[in-house]
Parts: sequence; structure tokens; C-alpha cells
Amino acid sequence: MKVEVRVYPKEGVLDPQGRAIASALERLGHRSVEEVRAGKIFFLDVRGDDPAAVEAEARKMAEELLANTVIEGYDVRLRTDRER
Amino acid sequence: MKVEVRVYPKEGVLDPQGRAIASALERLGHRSVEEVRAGKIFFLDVRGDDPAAVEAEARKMAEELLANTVIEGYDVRLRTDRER
Amino acid sequence: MITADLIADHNLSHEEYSRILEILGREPNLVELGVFSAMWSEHCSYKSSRIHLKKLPTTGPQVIQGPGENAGIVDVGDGLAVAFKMESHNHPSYIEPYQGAATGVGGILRDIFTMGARPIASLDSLRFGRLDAPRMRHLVDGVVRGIAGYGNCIGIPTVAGETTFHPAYDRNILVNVMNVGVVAKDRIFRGRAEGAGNPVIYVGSKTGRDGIHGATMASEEFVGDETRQKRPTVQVGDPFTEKLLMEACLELFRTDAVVGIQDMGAAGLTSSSFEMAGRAGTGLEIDLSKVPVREPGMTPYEILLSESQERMLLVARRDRLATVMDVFEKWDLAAVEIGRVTDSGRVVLFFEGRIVADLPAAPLSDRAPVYDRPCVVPTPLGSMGWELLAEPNDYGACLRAILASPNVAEKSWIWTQYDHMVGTNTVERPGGDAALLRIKGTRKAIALKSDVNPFFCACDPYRGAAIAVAEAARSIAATGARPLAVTDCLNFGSPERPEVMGQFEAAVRGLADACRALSVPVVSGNVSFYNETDGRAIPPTPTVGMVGLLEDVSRRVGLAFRAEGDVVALLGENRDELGASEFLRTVHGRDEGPCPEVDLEAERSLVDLLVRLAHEGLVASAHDVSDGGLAVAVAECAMKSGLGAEISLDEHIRPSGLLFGETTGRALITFLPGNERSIGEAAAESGVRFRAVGKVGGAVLSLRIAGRVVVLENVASLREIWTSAFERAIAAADVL
Amino acid sequence: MSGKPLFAIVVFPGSNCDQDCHHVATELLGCRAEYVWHRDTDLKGADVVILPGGFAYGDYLRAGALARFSPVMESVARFAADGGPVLGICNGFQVLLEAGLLPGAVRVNRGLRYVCRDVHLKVGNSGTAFTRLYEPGEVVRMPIGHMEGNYTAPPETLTELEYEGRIVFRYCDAEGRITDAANPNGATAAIAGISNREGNVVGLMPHPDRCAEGLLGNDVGRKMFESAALALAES
Ligand SMILES: Nc1ncnc2c1ncn2[C@@H]1O[C@H](COP(=O)(O)OP(=O)(O)O)[C@@H](O)[C@H]1O
Ligand SMILES: [Mg+2]
Repeated sequence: MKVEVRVYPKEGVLDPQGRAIASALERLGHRSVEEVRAGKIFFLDVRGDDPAAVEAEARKMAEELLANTVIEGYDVRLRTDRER
Repeated sequence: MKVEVRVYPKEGVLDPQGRAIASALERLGHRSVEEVRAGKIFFLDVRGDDPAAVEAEARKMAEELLANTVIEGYDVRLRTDRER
Repeated sequence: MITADLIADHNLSHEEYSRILEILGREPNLVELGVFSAMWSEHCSYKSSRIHLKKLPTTGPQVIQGPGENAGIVDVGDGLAVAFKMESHNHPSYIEPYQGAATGVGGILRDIFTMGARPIASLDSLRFGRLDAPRMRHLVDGVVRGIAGYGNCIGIPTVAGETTFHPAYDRNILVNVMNVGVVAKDRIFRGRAEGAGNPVIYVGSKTGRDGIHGATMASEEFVGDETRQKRPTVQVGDPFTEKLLMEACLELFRTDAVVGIQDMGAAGLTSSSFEMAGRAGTGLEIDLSKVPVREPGMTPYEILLSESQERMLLVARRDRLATVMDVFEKWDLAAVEIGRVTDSGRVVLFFEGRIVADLPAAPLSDRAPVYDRPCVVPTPLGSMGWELLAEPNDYGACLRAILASPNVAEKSWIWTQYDHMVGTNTVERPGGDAALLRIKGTRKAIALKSDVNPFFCACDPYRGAAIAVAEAARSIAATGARPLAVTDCLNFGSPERPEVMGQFEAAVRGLADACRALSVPVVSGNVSFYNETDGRAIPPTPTVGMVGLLEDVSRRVGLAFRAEGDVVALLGENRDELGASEFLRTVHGRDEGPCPEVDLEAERSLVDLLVRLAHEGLVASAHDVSDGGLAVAVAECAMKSGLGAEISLDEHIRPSGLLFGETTGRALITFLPGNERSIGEAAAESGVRFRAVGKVGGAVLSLRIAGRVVVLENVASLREIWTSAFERAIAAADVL
Repeated sequence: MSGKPLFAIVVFPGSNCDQDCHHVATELLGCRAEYVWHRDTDLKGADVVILPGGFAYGDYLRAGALARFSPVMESVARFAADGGPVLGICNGFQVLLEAGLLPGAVRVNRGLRYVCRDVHLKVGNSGTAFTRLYEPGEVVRMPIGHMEGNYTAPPETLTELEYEGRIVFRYCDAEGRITDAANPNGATAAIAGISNREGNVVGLMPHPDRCAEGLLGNDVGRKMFESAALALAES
């Protein structure tokens, strides 16, 4: 199964990368950009056919490794095969 | 409007980070993980109310800055307010 | 069935193809054609450059390993030797600057540690176009990030380099990286597949489809929209895997298990296997189905020609195979026995039980084509009338302008992005003349410098090349070290054009004469042709990388002024030479000749003198005079120290020429007043013109000519200009 | 304790400064030092444990994120819990943070670039196992070399660190002023190094191992290693 784990800076945690990108976009003339938050996304191929179980496992991976929960939040999505 | 730009290594392009994460997950006992590809995700707040226009602009930003199109692919999604 | 199109696709001429038929006595199959194509590419075979490279001096008492191996090696005493080499990654860096530069670092590192040496420093020699040229800021930013990303991660300091901007690099940037390692004289390894029956081991990253035909790509000029066209060959570097490879190999070299080893660089598995067998006069049997692959359905052709990074081919003693596997296992590296050494003199490749190629090893290199391509002797570019220009009325303003020009401005924006301290050997950090690295466990240090002035080479390739050697030697001698040997990276346009070939021939002669005069043999090097786009070639750019030896690191000399009251003196002759100078370009916007003269005997005397003065502890500081001329050299000594100076010159030369001319063979030294006599005597003995020109002191730099003050500048404000100009020029690149 | 103290230098795949730290402990301090491979769990009876700088696991994912799972880290945690002196330098600091042996986290530098240069530091706590030879408030110059040194922590943690005097080093200018201009990476409260409550675990982004001998132009970092050695000699 294909799982997506998205990791992003927690609300209130300053995001230096997002800021730099925002001002860069500004400089490139994209005036309509108000804010940018930069995160990471992991595309996992996980063996298993019980969606609930796979999702639970993915959460565990995010919790213990993929995200640094001191400053980052995360969410997990199973991808249906129709997507990308 | 909230826009998500997801950037990921193109097919066939080596993804050392993804590989390192996969083997780490393996060592942590997540045996069911078959592959990991590591990408970036950008959460943009863009002024404007014409979805088509905003999406087009976001694509432009991805082409110009957010993705290195020589080795990375990207996709753009407008987020409805119900999501996170 | 090999068609004419196939042959053309493989960049093989008809003569070359007939030679293949003659060597094989039959038609090659597609895999074999691919092998010939890669091995006989300009990049691997040096077919256009070989006859000229023969002219370079390559021997000397200090030389342990000359050209022909993965790297050159020189003796530095105490049972130690230094391995070094420079290589280009120009085309890939133009297509994808980060990965191109990063994999360039990775490649040259492998050349060093495969010799058994532990890499201790890298140098990067960078040539860019105008900062406002399309993509140029992106290229500068990406290249610097790429070198940093790879070098910092693997933990090898980048301690020196050069950065030049010239319009002729707008569409062909140059990224030359040099690496230097230290090895025990009796623990040197070579790329030889010896001992029939010994196992052939593949270790490192899996083989992917990336970089297939990179070697042939480095042998083609760009046409039209090169970035799009060349995309498929982009390779991604994995410095972490290379770090593991490096540590594992160095650990293995401490055992007796390794017979021979070579990295898979250009033309990947093909060149490594054929060269290892060729050098040893043996043969190999390799089963390509055993090669670890990254993508499904890879053909033998792709496996053989892939240029995936971070891979090594190793021949081990049969009875020590277990040791080898244990060490690689310890370092989490996948190692596979993919074949064995034979005494057949042939390389036989299997795939899924079938023979897919069966070729004689030696002829692929020995009988590679050699071309004596037509040369048009370059006519040196002279003056276009700058002598008639009016003298500027504000020399201080000229100095400030030159200090702010990207070519002269301090490059700390670059080197602060490089870890230049890891390894704790960096005694002289970037920003000096040459970098100095102490060798732990000895009192010694080695001095490292890369140099070439493309503006000089554009006017006169012969002189430009000779001056590059002279300037590198001078910068090394300024630290007190004695120049030992040279590596080079010869960047030129298409060898198929007689003008370019003529530049090449002249530049190589220039290198040869200068290296002979200064007794610095060339022990390794690299040629990069086809640096041109739509028929417009780069200026001849023979980058010189030099290594020097300082017997006693406590005798080192820096370029910064040391103390108030020290005497400032000039060594060497001043001449009225403003041709090809930063002054003409920056102040008058004119890029014209002639290239300054070079007197190699005088250069040698100067080098010997600088080394002697340092050894006798007579000088407090020394700095070679180069880009920007005397005024810039003095300013650099001042800005680095915060101390001012009062300098008085008196010469029958136009003031601008005296201040900013880039006449060769000169250095600035400072010393305690008490040492003036002994220094004067030493200079006289070595026939170097010596005269005291001023005193160190205060916070102001004042330059007089014939009693009249021509420059009066506050050192702090000069420093502000010099240190901030580059970052300001680049600022717009500061995006991601 | 047999004579000179024994330093254990942990080696992760990707550690780069292990030999630099070994050189300081043995050649410069005349102590004994042993490398401890990340898969081992035996600290070889070490008196001091050093987590050196580098790019453990290539810093992939996050600096220190993958290294914290190495078997050796359990022994290091136990050693620290028993009061043993543990020093994390640069990448070693990042590992200590990821492993939870020190609080907080680092983000990418605010300039989004790797920075290698000298900075000035103000000693905030000269009572830890590694800073006893510095004066409180002393200003020292040390090199940094990192891409992810932008330290931060939840507000309550920051207050706690502040209140308990556990901010060991702060970035400052040559005169000791804590200014934004003197902050090389954007770290919250200009924090360059912190300690645990007991003061036996210290982590910092700067590199004392790169300024421990005059030949390199600066030997102020040597005191950090000497502090630990001294503490043991006394105990
Ligand atoms: N790309 C670079 N990487 C590292 N160091 C550099 C780079 N470019 C310039 N430098 C350093 O800046 C200093 C001046 O460079 P350069 O002007 O070429 O010296 P010189 O004029 O003596 O040849 C040298 O110490 C050199 O090592
Ligand atoms: Mg130069």
C-alpha cells in the first residue's frame, strides 16, 4: 500500500526555510504569496492489506522517526491507487 | 487560498535520503516497509479567489523555485478549508 | 548488426570502427561497441591530447607515482607520501550545478583514497560567466552548495580555490576540484587486477541508469538548449555512502587482503575493469547479472556503461575474501563477488549465463586512437590602444573599485560555506596565499594552491600557462613551503577546431617549460575538451594545482602585516604592464592584451629566496603580487591585519602601471628593521631585486609615487568594501 | 581510576570529528582514548564520553535523527544517568537532542547555508563538567561548522534552562554583547550550548576540538576537555 506521511513545523514554531522561500518568491515577483510553510513528505510503500493496520504502523514510524515532535507535527494518508 | 506544492525525486533518480530512512525503519523493526521516497511539501497562502489562476501561479513558483525540475517532479493541489 | 547510425551514435569515426574490426577480427556486438565507444571517448582515451601531454616533465627524485594511475604521488619524507589529482566536472555542473559539483567532489575523492591515501583537503577552482548572464547566479549558488554539501558531509575540508568571472564562461562554466591525501610510502595501492583466480568484488551503491554515456557526453560540445538535452545523464551524489566506502577501504588497506582497487568513474564498470586488467596484463571474467542494480530490467549494456556514483571495483586475495566481506559488512556496504581474475588477457562478460562481450583487455587502452590534430598557432592578443588612455585622477577610487570587483573581492561568502577546518590540520585557512595543512605526527606541513589567470591565457596561452605555474609556486613559497609537484586540469574548447588545438599545444608547452624551470613535475592531471556552446569556446584554462612542502611548520609565514614598525619591501622587478589587468577591465571596461611577460629563471630565484628567508626566520609576512597588482597586494596585507602602511615607490612607469599592473615575479615582504641587511644580502646572492618601500603602521594605507601621495585610504573602510562586495554581488542568488 | 582518565569517543557511520577529538585527548592532553563503534554497547570503562561532530548517517532526515537509534546510545544514556560526563559536539549535540538526553531541537540555520567560521561565545555556566576552567561571563572565540544549529525549544523548556542556569554558551560579539548580528544561525536566545540539570551532560554547536592547540591559532577549547579530566582527578 502507498502511504504518505507529511511532516510540517508546528504552529508557533518559527520556520526559517518557509520564510526564506516566501521572500524569494516575493523577489521573483509572486506578490500574492502571503505565507509559506516548508515541510517534508515521505512516500512509503508498505506491505499489508489492512488499511487500518498500515495506517497505524505509519503513525508509529512518524512518531518515533519521521517527525521530531518537539517542533514538528505530522499527518498520515493512505493513497488510493487512482492518485498519481 | 491554501495551496500545497509537493516536490519529489523523479523516477529513476537516486534518493539517498529515502534509502537511508528505509533502512533505518527496517532496523527499527518496521519490516513491512518496502520503499521510501523523501520529498518536500510547501504549504502556501496565496491571495486571490480564482482557483485556476492561483493554481497556475503556484505551478509557476514550483517551476521557478520550489522544485529542481532537472531531477525533481512536483504537483500542486488547492486545499479546501475542510482539510487540516 | 552494427549500422552506420549506431556507430555514429557512439561517437565513433569510421577509421575508429575499422580499427575495432581489425582488433577483434570480427564485428562487435552492441555491448562491445558501447565498451569501445566509452573507452575511446576523448574523456577516457585522451586521444587528442596524448601526444602533447608527452611533453610535460613527469619525473624527479620526489615522484613516487607519475601520471597514469588514479592519482600522482610524491615523497614528503618521514616514510610519508602525498597523493593528489585535479579533475573537472564542467558539463554536469552546468546542467545541474548542485549535483554536478557534488559528484565532482565525490569522483576526485575516490581517485585519492583508492591509492590508499586518506584525503585531507580539497581545492575548488571555479570559472563563471557574468553574474547577470542567464542562470549564472543560480549556477554560482548551486555549485558552491554542491561542493559544500558533499565535502562537508564526508568530512574533507575544502581549504583553497579560485573563483573567476569572465563573459566567455557564460554558457560553459568550469568546476575543477583537486583533492590531496596522505599515505604511508609502503602502503600505496594501485588499480591492478593481479593473480589469476582472485575474486573481483563490486562494492558500494547499486547501479542505476544514471549517467549512461557521461564519458561520451564530456566529449561533446553543447548545442542549443543543452540543459534539456542532457537531462537523462544527471547523477545524484550520496556523500554518506562515499564516507562509508572511504572508511571501509582505508580499514581494508590496513590488512593484506587487497590486491588492487579502482573506482568506477567515467564509463563506470567498463573503464575500471578494462583498465585494471590492462595495467596488470591479466584478464577478467565478470558476471553482470551479479551486479546489484537499482532499477528492474537493466540490460548488460546499461550495467556496463552506467556512471552511478559511489561504486568501487576491488580485487582481493582469494584466501582473504572473508576479511573483505567482514569489513564492508561492518560499514553497512553491499559487496558482491562478481567475477575473477584470469590470465587470458581478455575481459569476458557474462549475463544470465550467456557471454555478452569478449574483448582483449590491453588493446582497448594501448591501441586506442591517437590524433595529431591540426593546430593553428595562436597569435597573442596585443594592446588595442590602452596606452593612450588618460591616467585616472583618483587612484584611491580605482583601488576601491578593483577591490570590489568579483574577481578580486574576498571570497569568504564561498569558503565560509565550506567546512575548511575538519581534520584539525588547517594551519592557514582560505584567504591566505596558499593553504597550509600540518601533517600530524610530523613537524611538516604541506602548502596547497590552484591557479590560472584566464584573462592572461586568452591573450597568450603559452605565457598564461607558464604564469599559472609561476604564480602557484610563488604563492606556495610565500608561506615558506618549497614547491614539490603539480597536477593540472586542462579546460579547452573543441579539439576538432585547429585554433583550439593550437591553444592547447601552446598551453601545454607553457606548462612544460615552467614546470621544468621550477623543478615541479606534473604527476597527475585531467583534460576537459568541448567546453564550448554553439561554436563559442571558453578561454584556454589550464588550471594548475600545486603541492609544496614546509619542513618545519613553525617556520610558516602569513600574508598579513605583523607589527607596527616592520619594514615593507618589494622583491622583483616592476614593469609597465597593464595588459589583461583587472584595472583595465574594472576601471576602463577594456579587455585587451598583451599578457604580461614571464621570466622563468627570475621566478625560480624568487621562489628559492622566499623559501630561504622563511627558513632563516627573517620575514614577518610575505605575499605574492598577482591579481590587481602591487596596490591590491599591499591592501590585502593591510586589510588582513588591520594595520596600515606608508609606501613610497619611485619608478619611471606610468602610476597606474606601477600600482595596478600585474607584472609577474614579484612579492611583498615585511620584516624587523634589524633584518634588512641579511635579507638584502640574500636577495643579492639570488639575483632578485630588493628594495625597502615603506613601513607598517597606523590605520591608514598611503601610497606615494615620487613623493606625491596617490592613494590615502582608511584600512578599515577598504576592508569593508573588499569583504562585503562579493556577497553583495551574489545577493540575488540568495534564494534556496 | 587508573591514572589518566579514559575518553570514549563514539563513532557513528558518518562521524567526521572522531579522530580530531581523539587527537585532543591523547596528543594534546596526554590522556587515554578509545573509539567506540556505534553498534557496540560496551563503553570500555570510559571516564568521559564524547559524541563527536560530523554527519552521522549523512544527516539524512534530520541531523542526529537516525544516529539516536544506534545500540551504543543506550549505554551512553545509562552512563549519563549515573552521572558520567558526556560531551556532544556539533553533530554530537544534535544526537543528544534527538535522543532526548538534552531538551530542545535544532532547525536549519536561518541563512539556509552551512556556516564555517569563528564566533564569540559567552560562558553562561562555568559549573558543568566541561566548563569548570572558564570564568563565568568569560568571552571565548570558537569555530562553528554546521547547517542545522538553529536551536529552539518549547517556551517552558527555555524558561527552565534560563532559570536553572543551564545555558552553557551564548553567541555574542567580541565585547560579549548578545546581539542578533552576532548570532550565526538564529538560535533562540542565542543559545550555542546547554547542559542537563546535573551538569554532567553538555552539548554545543561550536567545536572546542578545533581550537585546542596554538598551532591552529587558538587553544581555548582545550579547557573543555581538561575540565572533565580534572573533575575526575579530583573525584
Ligand atoms: N572557490 C574558492 N574556494 C575556496 N577558497 C577560495 C575560492 N576562491 C578563492 N579562494 C581563496 O581566496 C584567496 C584568494 O584567492 P586568489 O585571488 O585566487 O589568490 P591569488 O590572487 O593569490 O591567486 C585564496 O586563499 C583562495 O584559496
Ligand atoms: Mg590567482
